[in-house]
Amino acid sequence: MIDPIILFFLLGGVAGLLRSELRLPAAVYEFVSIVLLLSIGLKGGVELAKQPFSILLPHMVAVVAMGFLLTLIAFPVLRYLGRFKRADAASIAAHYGSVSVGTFAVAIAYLSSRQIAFEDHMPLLLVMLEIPAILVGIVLARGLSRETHWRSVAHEVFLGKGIVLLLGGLLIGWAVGPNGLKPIEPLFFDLFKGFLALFLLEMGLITAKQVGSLRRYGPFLVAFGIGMPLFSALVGTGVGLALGLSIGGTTILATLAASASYIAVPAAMRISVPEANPTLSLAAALGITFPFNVLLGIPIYHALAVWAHAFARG
Amino acid sequence: MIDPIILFFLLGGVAGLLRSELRLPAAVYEFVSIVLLLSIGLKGGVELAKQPFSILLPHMVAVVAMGFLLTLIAFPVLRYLGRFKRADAASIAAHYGSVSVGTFAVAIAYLSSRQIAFEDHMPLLLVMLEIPAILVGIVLARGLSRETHWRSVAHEVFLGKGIVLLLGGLLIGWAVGPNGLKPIEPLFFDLFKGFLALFLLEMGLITAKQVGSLRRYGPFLVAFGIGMPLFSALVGTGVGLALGLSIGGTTILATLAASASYIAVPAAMRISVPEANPTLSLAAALGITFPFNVLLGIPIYHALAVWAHAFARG
Amino acid sequence: MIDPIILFFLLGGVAGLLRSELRLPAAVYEFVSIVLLLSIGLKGGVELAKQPFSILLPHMVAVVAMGFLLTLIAFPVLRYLGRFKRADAASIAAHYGSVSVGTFAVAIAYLSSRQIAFEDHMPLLLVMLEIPAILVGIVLARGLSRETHWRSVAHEVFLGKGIVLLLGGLLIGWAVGPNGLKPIEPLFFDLFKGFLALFLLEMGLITAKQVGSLRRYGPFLVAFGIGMPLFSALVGTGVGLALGLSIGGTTILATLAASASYIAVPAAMRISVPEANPTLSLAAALGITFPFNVLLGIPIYHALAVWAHAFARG
Amino acid sequence: MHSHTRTLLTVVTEAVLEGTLARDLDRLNAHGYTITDARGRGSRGVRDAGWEASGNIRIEVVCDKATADAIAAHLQEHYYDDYAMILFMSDVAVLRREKF
Amino acid sequence: MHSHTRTLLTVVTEAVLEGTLARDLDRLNAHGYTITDARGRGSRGVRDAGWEASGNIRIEVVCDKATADAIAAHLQEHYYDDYAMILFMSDVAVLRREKF
Amino acid sequence: MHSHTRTLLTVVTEAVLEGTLARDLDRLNAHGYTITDARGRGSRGVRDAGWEASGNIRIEVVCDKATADAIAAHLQEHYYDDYAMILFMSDVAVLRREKF
Ligand SMILES: Nc1ncnc2c1ncn2[C@@H]1O[C@H](COP(=O)(O)O)[C@@H](O)[C@H]1O
Ligand SMILES: Nc1ncnc2c1ncn2[C@@H]1O[C@H](COP(=O)(O)O)[C@@H](O)[C@H]1O
Ligand SMILES: Nc1ncnc2c1ncn2[C@@H]1O[C@H](COP(=O)(O)O)[C@@H](O)[C@H]1O
Ligand code: NA
Ligand code: NA
Ligand code: NA
Repeated sequence: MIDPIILFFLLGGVAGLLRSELRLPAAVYEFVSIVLLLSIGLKGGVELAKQPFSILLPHMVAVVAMGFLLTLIAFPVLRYLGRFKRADAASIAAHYGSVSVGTFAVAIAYLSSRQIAFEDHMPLLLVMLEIPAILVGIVLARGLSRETHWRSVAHEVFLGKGIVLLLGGLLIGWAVGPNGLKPIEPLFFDLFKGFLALFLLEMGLITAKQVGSLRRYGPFLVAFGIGMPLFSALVGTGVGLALGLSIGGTTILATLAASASYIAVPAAMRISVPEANPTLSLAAALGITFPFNVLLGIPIYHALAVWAHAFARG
Repeated sequence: MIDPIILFFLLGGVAGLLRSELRLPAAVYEFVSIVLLLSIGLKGGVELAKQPFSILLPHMVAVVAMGFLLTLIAFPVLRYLGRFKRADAASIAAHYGSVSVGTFAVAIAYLSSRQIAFEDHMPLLLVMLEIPAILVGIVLARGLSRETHWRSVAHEVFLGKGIVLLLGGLLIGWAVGPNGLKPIEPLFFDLFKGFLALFLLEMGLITAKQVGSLRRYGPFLVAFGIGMPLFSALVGTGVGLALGLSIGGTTILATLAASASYIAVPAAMRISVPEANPTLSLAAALGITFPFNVLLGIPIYHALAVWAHAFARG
Repeated sequence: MIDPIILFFLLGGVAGLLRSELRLPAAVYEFVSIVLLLSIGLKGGVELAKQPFSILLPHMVAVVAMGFLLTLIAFPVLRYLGRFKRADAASIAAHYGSVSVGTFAVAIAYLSSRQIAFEDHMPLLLVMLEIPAILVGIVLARGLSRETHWRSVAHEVFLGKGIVLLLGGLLIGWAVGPNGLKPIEPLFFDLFKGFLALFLLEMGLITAKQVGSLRRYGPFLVAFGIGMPLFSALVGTGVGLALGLSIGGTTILATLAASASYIAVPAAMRISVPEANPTLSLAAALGITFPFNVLLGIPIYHALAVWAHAFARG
Repeated sequence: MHSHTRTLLTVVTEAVLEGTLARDLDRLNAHGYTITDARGRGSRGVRDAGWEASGNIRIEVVCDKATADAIAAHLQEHYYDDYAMILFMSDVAVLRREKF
Repeated sequence: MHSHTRTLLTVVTEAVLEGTLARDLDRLNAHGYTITDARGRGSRGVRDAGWEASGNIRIEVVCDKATADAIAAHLQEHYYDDYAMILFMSDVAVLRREKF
Repeated sequence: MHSHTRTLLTVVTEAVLEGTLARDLDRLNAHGYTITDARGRGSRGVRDAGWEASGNIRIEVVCDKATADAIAAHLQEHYYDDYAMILFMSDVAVLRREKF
């Protein structure tokens, strides 16, 4: 059975392609994404308390390493196969080395509507994976030059809306525990999927607008927008297995690896690598990879996780 | 017992008349109406699946015919009795031949708080009834001239926010069925009446602003704004009986007939019949007919339906 | 156990101090505060019906008198001890003689999460206490001069957003009773704490911005911003005892007395006493008193109420 | 095309004044005005529109020079001292002078 | 700095026209435009942006005089009678003339 | 009324630059600025403010000619190549010159 939230995404996409006048006011988009970010953080934080830090640490380290790795792999592909300018290749690579919270939310919804369990510290890994790619991307574009204002890069990266809300939610959830959250559950938990539906409606509208750019930048970007997530999902699955994650956890880690950022990274790159053309990375991340992951990728990564676990167990 | 949502409407109206500084930001108004439109569509779609198309089709045809008819009746009344200019008469007629989603929502709330059942494909009829009046209105204003850009009219009409969300909701509800909607119920179903209350609060504020225009355009508009819905409700009741609708369904069909559009039609008329004065139709639809229907009309149409059913049964 | 909503306030405060780019769009802030104001009103209204007016009246009178008194006490302190200009002293005094709805909401949340009962007409007292301080403040700044446009002052005060929504909610709740409110409970009651969390997140961000002004205006303002609420809470506790309120009710009355307005009064003062510097009063009310009350004050006032009741009884 | 010269008066001030200024403009014979929400920085610090009390509005009035001067004088007299406010004027060409 | 003179055309009109006008501007060779949401009062009464039907937009186009005149003439012919609309022009200095 | 001539510099650019430009303006001795949210079209395509990455802002600075030139030069040097941005200037009359 198809998830209704996916249909909201398609509704937005179709409306956008038909040039409907439908659009969510920017304030509504922000409201919905603020609530989603907090929800994800809170949900993760509640469970964080149950896990000893000694288990979390290796996971965090592994995920950061994966973020570095994926960015470093994507860069030469874009630079030499795709013949992009250095700044553009670095910026697109950073988008794909980082993560998309929207895709993460869809993966969570996918698993929970199928009653598949997953590790509860996934939101923490989401946060960890968001940042390294940005740093790598800047270094790839700039070299380790003195001129980079690392202080302001750090400010941009760590104090962006997304990280503050995710981390804030994590900490609050961790501090008050499941009972403490009870009174705010109706807004942050019960409405989660409804808000996700609205969010995806808007994402469909935004995605539809990328089609024009895609046509201009041609087939390589399309191929990269599908090939890169498939490759990253393999890496993510491998890391998941190595860390001993459950099938659900492995699916989510593969999804995280496969997803491409369209909030934190674009903002950071715009400030730190302004000579990169933002249209390229958004066309790929939003126009190709986001819909691919949401419509096809997540089920594929799930199948992959099932298969890999069966294989690993023998 | 009076419905609280009606009191929200009155609160808005009183605050508006007293020139309170209270107002909902435009983004909030849009948010609330997007959720309401989707809710209505989803709720209708879920039940649509249960009905064979062979039953739906005659209802849809009958309702479209009713939309044409009501517009064609309203026009000469406005043109010759009301002495309005041709464009104005055509535009106002189109408003009254179409429907108001807000009024529909209040009727639904009215019936469900009284546990009166109604046919579940009503939202489909709502969508069907929204459009024909617009086409008739344009033809009445213009004649069947070559100059009318029917392509852009069609675009305006079928891809307007209201239709896209209602139809989109219908399709999604139809595709996923009641179980599929469970996870998004808290936002779209549980909050429905609350959002309707906020919506009516704003409608009260908007209605209050129409009073000035009404004073200017005088008693004919007021009389029309009450007489026309009463007449249309009779037609709607008749059609409901003829289609074999339940008491609840008849009440809603009468309400639909009686209601006057203030979203889809004004936007379409503004583009397609710009020489029509929008103040006239909004003053009538919002300043008179909306409050009349919400406060008095719906109970009257309900009584009418009860009486007509008793009468019909013998 | 710490309340999660308090942590949202701290999250906002920390994000603000670190100059995070996080901010709630103005429309979202308005949406959240509209829902909160209506919720408080509705909740109070439901219970109002149960109380005979003969009991309410003395409470209302006492609270209005307290509002006058607190403003009149604050003024000379600010004028002669703080050496503020007359207009500034009058304006700040008015802020402290009035109330903060946000603080009230936190106090309610505090008590209900501890299952401490309180009188249900507290929202009515909140409304009563909002207004007198404004009038006193204007007279203190102006004298009883002919030039004051009392008509427009009254308009500003009684038709401001806050009063209209609180009073409107009270009346609607009172008119329809608890059963009538059932259908709108999910929005207005179930989501109350969630919305309060978002509201406090934004309040934290706003509070953080006051720090600069505070540094400029120095230690007297800081001392006043803590000393005045402590003193007012004593007065409030006394009035609560005298009126025979429960421990919960006394706590809330003390909190009301201790809280300083940052919505209704600033707007009214800006129009009626424009020569007062709004930065001063906002820095004190938002930068000091709001966080003080929310973080420390409410527990203190609760302890005070417990102690006073024990003392009074024995 | 035949055009006429009028004065464009632009005022940036606190959002709280919107109602009052709308009434003032009416009384001072402005035939119309246009308002947009704004934020900014000036001698009274940053006004960032984060919430009610800290928003600015930007008002434009197209009118003849005399009206613009009268409005400017009125604003300067009544609001300049107590409110965050700036105003500036420039000449603009309009098509239908009777509208302004 | 070397600067060039261009014309700034400002139009305030009903929000419902946004799509139509964007297409018109394209066809009339405007190299770009900027839109902000607005509210206001004019000969057609108060337009307060409270909801869909009552919002204004404020459009700015920087272009050469001929283009500005053409746009103004077009707007005047097609929309002035039926829509709430004002327009005015002024000279502005721009740095890179090829952009406009 | 006694008035003085100053320069009004208007910049339309990507919303993501707001913080950076605010700091730049401060450093370049602008006494103030006013910002409104905007959308538009230009050489870098449509920017429709539908979400974070696609919004524009419209910044106005009233200042003396030298400051305006300095700001324009700074913007042209640092941002013109990499960001969607236009700027234009005009003369305006202000009342209290010390504010600008
Ligand atoms: N030099 C300036 N250029 C453009 N806008 C300004 C300037 N100075 C002040 N403003 C605007 O006018 C508002 C009030 O200014 P002020 O009274 O100087 O605080 C500020 O919040 C800005 O939005
Ligand atoms: N004299 C004016 N100065 C500034 N804006 C105006 C003026 N007249 C009209 N407007 C704006 O243009 C819109 C349409 O004007 P009108 O067609 O006269 O109703 C109004 O809603 C105002 O926003
Ligand atoms: N000719 C123009 N007139 C008015 N605004 C323009 C013009 N060209 C560009 N803009 C605005 O400036 C932004 C950036 O322009 P550009 O760098 O040309 O893409 C656009 O998104 C428009 O909002
Ligand atoms: Na990734
Ligand atoms: Na109708
Ligand atoms: Na107080």
